[in-house]
Amino acid sequence: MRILLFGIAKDIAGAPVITAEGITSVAALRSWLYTKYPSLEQLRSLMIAVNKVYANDEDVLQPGDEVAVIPPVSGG
Amino acid sequence: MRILLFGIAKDIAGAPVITAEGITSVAALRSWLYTKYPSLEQLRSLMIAVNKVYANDEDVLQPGDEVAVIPPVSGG
Amino acid sequence: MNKLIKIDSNVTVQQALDFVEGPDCGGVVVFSGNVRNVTKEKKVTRLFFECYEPMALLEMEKIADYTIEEMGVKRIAILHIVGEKQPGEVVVVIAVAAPHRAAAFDACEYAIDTLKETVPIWKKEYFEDGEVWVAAHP
Amino acid sequence: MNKLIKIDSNVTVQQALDFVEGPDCGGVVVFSGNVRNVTKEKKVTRLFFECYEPMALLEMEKIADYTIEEMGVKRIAILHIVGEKQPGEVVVVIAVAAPHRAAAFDACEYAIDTLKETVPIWKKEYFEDGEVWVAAHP
Repeated sequence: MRILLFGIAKDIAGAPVITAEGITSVAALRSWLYTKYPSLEQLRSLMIAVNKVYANDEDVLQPGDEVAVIPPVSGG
Repeated sequence: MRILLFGIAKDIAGAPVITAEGITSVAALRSWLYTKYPSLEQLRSLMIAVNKVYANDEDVLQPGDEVAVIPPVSGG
Repeated sequence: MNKLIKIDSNVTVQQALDFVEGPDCGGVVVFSGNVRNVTKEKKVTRLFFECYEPMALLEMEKIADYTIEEMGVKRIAILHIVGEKQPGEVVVVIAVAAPHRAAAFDACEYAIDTLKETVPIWKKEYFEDGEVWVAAHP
Repeated sequence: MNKLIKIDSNVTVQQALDFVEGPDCGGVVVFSGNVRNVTKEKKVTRLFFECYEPMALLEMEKIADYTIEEMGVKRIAILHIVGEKQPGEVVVVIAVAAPHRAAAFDACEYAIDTLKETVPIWKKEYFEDGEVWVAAHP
């Protein structure tokens, strides 16, 4: 599964795209991210988007999903 | 005393400036106007400005004052 | 100068924006009022705006001063036209810059609401079958 | 079309205005957000905006749809830049046309408030001695 990263999350991971295998829920992805990149837990918030829509922790991930890590937004 | 008229008040009086003598208060001016131009009483409101400031009925008029008849405004 | 007050035959959003914008304010709110082409289901063919200019300018200044002194506004432009206009043309522009955008929204709405109540400007609408001074009668 | 949603390297108030104005709406409210030159008393030298463009466009559409379906808006334009900017340059423009101006004010403020909460765009501020992703940390 490809995971897109933006803003400070991209800086923390050191790459705009990372790959993870065997992750089947948003909650599992969140745990995996926090283990691999502990600095992500210090952010004000961290949202996960699935197929360009904000997802909840209980949402299931399918292999073909477009998954993105959304640190606190600051547009406008 | 010269009295400036605007908008529909000007149309009712048939002139942009009229003259009145011996009027010493805003209340007296208002009565004089309503007697001379009864249609003014049918307006939604009628304000009097003295020296470019909205006046109250009890305000006194001096000979040199710039007096204006202000029908309902509709700018913007 | 922190306020631009103007009555002219033409006004534009750009001149109001150019006056108020600056790197010290994060947000600018603009109200642009245009002539509508229909009033109470009747087609408006043209409009005429008359004003008591020296008093109108003073009343516009009062509105601007209040937003600066009491509402957190840094700069404000209040521009209004006089003379003949077609439907769709710009009649009034109010632009407000403030460090905080909520203040800019509040002040811009206050300014247009108050202008419509207090500034001595009168609008005459022309229809295919007549004309009327707007809001003159109950 | 009743909405214009755009992410580009430059946006202007005029293009937003041109889209929403029309003789069917008496009032247009515009919010223009500019880069401030100072953050927490530190001088900002330049800025960089990054976005997750396909999702940002969808979130901007949602905001526009809500104002049209629920807030009495006739037409709305939401424009946001990406890339590098200098202090004072325009970052975001929201223009709203509605038959009633109170609705236009409410909807424009709702749109900018919601954009700042939900649209995936990130701003990095550069200072003389470093850089920071805005609002990333508590």
